[in-house]
Amino acid sequence: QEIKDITLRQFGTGVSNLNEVGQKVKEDLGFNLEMTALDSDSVTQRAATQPDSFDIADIEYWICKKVWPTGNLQAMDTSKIKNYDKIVGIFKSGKLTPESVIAQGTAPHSVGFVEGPGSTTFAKEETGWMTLIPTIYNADTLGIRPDLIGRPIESWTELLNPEFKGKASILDISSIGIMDMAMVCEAMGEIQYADKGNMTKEEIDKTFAIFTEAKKNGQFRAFWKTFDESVNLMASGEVVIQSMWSPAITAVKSRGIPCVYQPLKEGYRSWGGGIGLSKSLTGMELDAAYEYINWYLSGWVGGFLMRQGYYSAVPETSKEFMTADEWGYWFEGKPAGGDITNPFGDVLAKAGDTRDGGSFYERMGHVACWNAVMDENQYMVRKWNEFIAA
Amino acid sequence: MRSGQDLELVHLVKRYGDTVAVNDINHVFLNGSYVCLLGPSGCGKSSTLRMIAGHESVSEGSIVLDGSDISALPPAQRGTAMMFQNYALFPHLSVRDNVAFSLHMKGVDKPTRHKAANELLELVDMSHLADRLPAQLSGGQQQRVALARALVTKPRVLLLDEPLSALDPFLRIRMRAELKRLQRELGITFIHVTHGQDEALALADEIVVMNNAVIEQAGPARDVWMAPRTEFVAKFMGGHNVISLEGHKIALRADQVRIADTGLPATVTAVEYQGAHVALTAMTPGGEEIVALVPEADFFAMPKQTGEAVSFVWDEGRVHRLLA
Amino acid sequence: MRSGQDLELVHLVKRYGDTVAVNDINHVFLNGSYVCLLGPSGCGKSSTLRMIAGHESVSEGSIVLDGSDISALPPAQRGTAMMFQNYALFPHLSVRDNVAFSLHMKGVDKPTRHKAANELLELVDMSHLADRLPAQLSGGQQQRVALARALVTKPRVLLLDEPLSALDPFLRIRMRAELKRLQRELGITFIHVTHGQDEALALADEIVVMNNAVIEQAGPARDVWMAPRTEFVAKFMGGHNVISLEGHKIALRADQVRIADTGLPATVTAVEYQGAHVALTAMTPGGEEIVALVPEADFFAMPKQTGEAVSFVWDEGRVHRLLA
Amino acid sequence: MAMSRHVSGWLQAAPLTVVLGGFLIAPIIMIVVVSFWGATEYSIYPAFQFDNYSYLFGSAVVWKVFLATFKYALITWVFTLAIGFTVAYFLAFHVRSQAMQTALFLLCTIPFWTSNIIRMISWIPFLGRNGIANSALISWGVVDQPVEWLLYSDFSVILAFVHLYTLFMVVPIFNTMMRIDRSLIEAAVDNGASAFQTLRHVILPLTKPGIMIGTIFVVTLVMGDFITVRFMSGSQKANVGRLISNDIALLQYPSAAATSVVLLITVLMVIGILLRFVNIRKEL
Amino acid sequence: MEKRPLSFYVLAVFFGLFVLFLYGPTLTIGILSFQGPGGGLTFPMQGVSLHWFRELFEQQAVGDIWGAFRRSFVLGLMVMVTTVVVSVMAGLAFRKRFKGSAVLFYMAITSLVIPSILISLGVGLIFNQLGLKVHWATSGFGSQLTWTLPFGLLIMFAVFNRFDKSYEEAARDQGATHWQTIRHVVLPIIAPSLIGVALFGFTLSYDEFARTLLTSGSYNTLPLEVFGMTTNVTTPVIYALGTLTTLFSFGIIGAFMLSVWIAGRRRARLGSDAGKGV
Ligand SMILES: Nc1ncnc2c1ncn2[C@@H]1O[C@H](COP(=O)(O)OP(=O)(O)OP(=O)(O)O)[C@@H](O)[C@H]1O
Ligand SMILES: Nc1ncnc2c1ncn2[C@@H]1O[C@H](COP(=O)(O)OP(=O)(O)OP(=O)(O)O)[C@@H](O)[C@H]1O
Ligand SMILES: [Mg+2]
Ligand SMILES: [Mg+2]
Repeated sequence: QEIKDITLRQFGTGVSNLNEVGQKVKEDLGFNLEMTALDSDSVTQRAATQPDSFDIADIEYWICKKVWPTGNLQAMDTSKIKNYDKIVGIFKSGKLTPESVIAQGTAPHSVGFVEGPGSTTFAKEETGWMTLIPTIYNADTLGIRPDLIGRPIESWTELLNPEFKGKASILDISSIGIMDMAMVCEAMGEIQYADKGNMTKEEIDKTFAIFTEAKKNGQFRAFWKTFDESVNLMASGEVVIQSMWSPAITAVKSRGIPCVYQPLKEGYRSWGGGIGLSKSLTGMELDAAYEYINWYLSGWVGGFLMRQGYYSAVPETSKEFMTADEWGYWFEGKPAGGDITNPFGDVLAKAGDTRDGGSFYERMGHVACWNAVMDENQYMVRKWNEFIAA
Repeated sequence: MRSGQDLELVHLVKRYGDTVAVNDINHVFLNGSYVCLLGPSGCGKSSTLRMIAGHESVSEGSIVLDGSDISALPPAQRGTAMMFQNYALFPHLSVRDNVAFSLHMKGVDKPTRHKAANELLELVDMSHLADRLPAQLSGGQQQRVALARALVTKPRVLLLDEPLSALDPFLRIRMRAELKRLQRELGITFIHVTHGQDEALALADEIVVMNNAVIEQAGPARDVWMAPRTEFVAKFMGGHNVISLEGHKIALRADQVRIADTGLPATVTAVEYQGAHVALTAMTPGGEEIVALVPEADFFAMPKQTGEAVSFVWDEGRVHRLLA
Repeated sequence: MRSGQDLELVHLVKRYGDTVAVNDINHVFLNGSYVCLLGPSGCGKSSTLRMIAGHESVSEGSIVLDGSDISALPPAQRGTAMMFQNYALFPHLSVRDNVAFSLHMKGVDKPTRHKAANELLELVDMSHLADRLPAQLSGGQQQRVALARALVTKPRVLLLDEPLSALDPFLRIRMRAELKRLQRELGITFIHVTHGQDEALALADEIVVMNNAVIEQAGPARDVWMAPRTEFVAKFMGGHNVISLEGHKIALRADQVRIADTGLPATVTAVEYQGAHVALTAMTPGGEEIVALVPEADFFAMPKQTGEAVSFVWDEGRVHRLLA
Repeated sequence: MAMSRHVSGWLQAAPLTVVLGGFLIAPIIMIVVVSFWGATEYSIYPAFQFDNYSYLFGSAVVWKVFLATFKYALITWVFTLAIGFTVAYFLAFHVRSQAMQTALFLLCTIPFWTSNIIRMISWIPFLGRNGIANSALISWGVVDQPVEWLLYSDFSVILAFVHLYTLFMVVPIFNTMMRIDRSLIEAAVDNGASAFQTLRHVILPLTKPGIMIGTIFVVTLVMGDFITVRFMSGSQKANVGRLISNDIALLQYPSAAATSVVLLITVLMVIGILLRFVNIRKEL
Repeated sequence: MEKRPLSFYVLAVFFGLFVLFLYGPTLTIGILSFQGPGGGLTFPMQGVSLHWFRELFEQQAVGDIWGAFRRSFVLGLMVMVTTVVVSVMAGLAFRKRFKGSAVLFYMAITSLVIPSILISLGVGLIFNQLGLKVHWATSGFGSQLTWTLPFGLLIMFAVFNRFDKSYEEAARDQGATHWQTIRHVVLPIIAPSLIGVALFGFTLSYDEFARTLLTSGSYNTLPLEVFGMTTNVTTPVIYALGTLTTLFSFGIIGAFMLSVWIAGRRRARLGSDAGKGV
């Protein structure tokens, strides 16, 4: 069997599961990478229930917390990962800089390692066996339409401000949405959480009570489930303030519609994704998969993703695949020297623009919590369903 | 006898696109008479009837009843009622409700209209089945209900489009007697479309023979049968031979043709037993077909076989010269 | 004359659940004869025919053809062929392919089977339309094709279930002559189901009158008509009066009843003109109905009205005593 | 003979039986079984517990959602029936030539060939706050503020349902109407019935079977829907289908199964009642 | 031409509005799919171009439209053929009133009315528990059949309700075996309806979403892909796809009508004097 005959099947959300990557893999590595893009619920579902339908899972860390115990994925030997050392600290120790405080929620490092191959429980610190190789991550906040709001927005509380009645939105993905809710409730001073990433039943009830009330009062125009729905809601003016993902902001802006990814005083809600290997991968396919991972971390993909507003797990290598101006704008928070375009050629920023929230360290340094799967997740899910149905 | 209350067709024309279904016909239907419209398929009988009923618009001409032109009125206001070939009973309504339908439409209250319906059901002898649905009735019973329903509006003229054709021969004969009786009792005009000449003869005070969208002959049943005007009528009414004699077409009743030792020679081509008679078909040397209706006793006294030579005679007075 | 090749029904019974459609009938159909099965609706004619054809299983008894019991054989192996009431021509096949169908099923190659089909189409005079589809034919033409198709299997017995009922009266008379001619030419047995007595009389060598699932009377057409055995047969064959005379039911032909000055008194209840005759219906004081078929010339010489009193006479020799 | 009829019947029905057995009956059994199982975050485990049901019947929200499901079904039914009947009536009784009838009928069925989802989402640019409808209303001066309830509301949900499913009403009603003997209408007219009376006393009663069949389609489609409600309400409204699909999305299969069982029973009961009024096999 | 009553005009207007209502969204999509390159999913139009159609034929950022189309097409054909064969067989079976036919009939009705997502869920669960892989050509295929077969069966009921049994008797009389009767008589006569069943089966499959949702496995069918696109694609490409699929459907109907028309003409050429007597 030759390497060019190998086909690896990868699935994930539309965020990173891009056909360009597959093409580039074919060019650089010679084998085939088939991409299937799904929404995040389907991603979880497939990872947990259909281990034979994929070779590589491109999933988020909180999903990993759910999926890993099923044993559908195999741990990866870090010694085979060339750029392992250059991976940012968030994914290893949990700290961006040695002095950082570890944020609440399912922080990537807490589900990033296991004791060894075959282990189904997570290790507390680096072990040399990784569950997911980090690929992409970001710090999320609220997106707003400054033109339609016309005043500064500083706090998560604004999401429930009656001023925006019928013009607000949050996302309908429970594990992420609950964190946004928690940010809002905490900012409003209504609830003090011991750990937003691991709420008690009472905390969950209280949180939903506040949001259900708001929903019944018509605060929300719609809930969105995927990236692009949020773009459409914002671009069409149906919504002026909502939880949003960074590239969604740029997508709105690229249509010439003003949109700001508003840094808030309470900090960011962050998320991270990585790729995991199916249990069933062996032999040449497994080797090819490692090769793919090493290639992934070697910079091209990083650059590709960073030029859309995400962060790469190994920023250093990505830098080589970006112009100085791009690096300055996206990573260092500097004003753009010229037009900043995404890999598809759309102009995302004009000369002089700076990135909302500033540099990598300013943004990732203000993470208040990570998307999470909590102990009371099942309870939370039920409540979430009831909230949606209310 | 003409009266002011007759139904009159004046230069009546019906066109469907390019087809002329009824071509400029004029006729007076005497009040209280039983008229049969007779003719082959497609000659325009139904079209005529449906124009009178108001279910088909009049292309040209007018329909006058009781001195006033009714051709623009809606069906229910013409003083006519129609009985449909398949009876068109409402399948979801009981017999009584079918009969009471028009009163219901007029807003008559239930007891009153049921009473009226019962009376008519009595007339057609169907009271005992008043609560059945049409599907639970035999053909003859359905016909009576249809009749009762048509009569409940107290029409001046009852129009019947092949009312007997859905029945079996036995029932057909019984029902035609009933139709006749009813018409006599009610004294209203019946216009009955059929393509059976026996039916027309048995029922009609007046027969109107149609062909190719026009009236070929109209008159009392006996006149039409005894003196067909055209070859078509003679052949269509049946019982007639049409042969050429001295350069003219003549009609000769089959029952007037006798077998004799001398006379018109012919060769027997078919022998059909008909009960009281035997129909003997033979070919003349001129290639014309002659049918002789021989009383069966006479025939079997001297039977003939196919192929045998016979001679026919008839009384000269029986020969009837045809127009065309 | 009985021959070894006759078709025989032996204690034949047909049940559908609780209904007995055919109740223990026995009959011999003579080889080469034209037999009409006559009877009112629902009397079991079709069931009998379909059992012979093999389209309905036999509940009890057997069907013997040519000395061997065929009642368990599939339809095609019985030596019978059926012509269906609606002809059942295959709508997707041309006339020729319809006729050639059975040969096709046998695997006969195309030229051969087309040749055979053409011969039969010649016989029924349909060669010129051999390439048409059935939908493009008139009723009479369809019937001929159906006949050709049934005959292509060279059956010993041809079974016809109301073959003429779908035709209009005009055509019906023409087609029945053709059926008769064909049967004569082919010399095979025809068993023809009908409920028209005129059809049966005209066609049949032998008439089998059925009623209530049994055979009421069977015999040559003339015998049945001249000497009905039962009241039912007398009434069903038509043209007969059934009256009580000296405690017995008798049958009396309507054309034998004459009007006279003395005789059986009666009151005219209906007058039906029938062309050559007038049917005069009258009620006797005993409440019995008598129909007199009076030649029209005689009648109109001395017309009678409904309600008038008349007296009837007849030759004693014409009275025929009935069994039941 | 009788035996072979059954046997050949069975043989011919076997493929259908196999498919329905494998992909209808077995799944239903599976759902019933799983509805008693337990679930963890990511997996389900065999058990025999009533938790799923007790939660289902214990939750006020679930009751409300069932109610909402009925509400959608009922309102959609009323509209599809009114529109479907009128359209079918027009086609069957007012269009004269058969060619025209067929042409117009086909015209109605053609949109059915575009993906449901695409047809559904294409309402969004039409109904949105700045959509065509609002722009038009504002420019005509009917309103001066965009009408909010056009989109992401019960209105838009029902609009989409009506849009998607009216055809399921038109087809069977049209079919039954076409089989009404025309002479019945003439007989009614002859008996003095006005057009409306004919409609009310003759056509309507005779169209009942078609209405029932259409009702069965519409009601089951609406009750089983989960995607229209989600799209057209911007996830703001819920019906039972969404409850199930949310559970499925979150891997809560036993809970989804329990809801499914209840939904299935509900639907079958409704259909059972409707079937009492119509013999489907005869009416086709 | 006769004068129409007022109600005709009222109803005609109603019908017109209904057609507009039916077509409105399709037309909206149609128009929006011709947006200029800078256009979005909503009005106003930003120029007019074929850009998004061209885009459709190029590699998308995510997903695989043409692969999905191919799969849907193949699946549609599979479902179509199976539906025709199975429903014809079942239709034949149901004419015999065999034992258990009532049960099977109610199963088919259940299959028709069961909410689609339950099939999806149940089949998914079974495959899962049996450790089988879900795939559009196995589980997806079977799930779609539960939707197309009842329809096919109902159509077959309608067909056989009107089918004259004497055709078969005539064939038997002519010596055709059971199979020959079906092959040479029954099937050709019901063939036009079978085309209907086939078309129906294909469309229902081609459009099926809910039953395939959890049963199609790694590879999306077209509706799933479209569903994915509604959440992943923010450009009028999705409208271009909609427009294209509509045109594709038109094409199929058109081809069907054309073939019927040609067949009709071929018959008409043979001439007819039906009804003219002998
Ligand atoms: N609605 C119609 N449209 C077009 N042509 C018609 C229509 N109705 C009747 N015709 C044509 O008008 C002519 C007369 O038809 P009509 O029904 O009056 O004949 P008919 O004498 O009643 O025949 P039948 O004995 O067969 O009922 C025929 O040529 C027929 O084809
Ligand atoms: N398939 C069947 N199932 C049940 N009963 C039947 C069936 N076919 C006929 N019958 C019954 O058997 C009896 C005889 O029917 P058959 O068809 O032989 O009568 P028929 O003499 O041909 O009548 P018609 O002149 O109306 O055709 C009738 O009572 C009929 O209802
Ligand atoms: Mg007519
Ligand atoms: Mg019969």
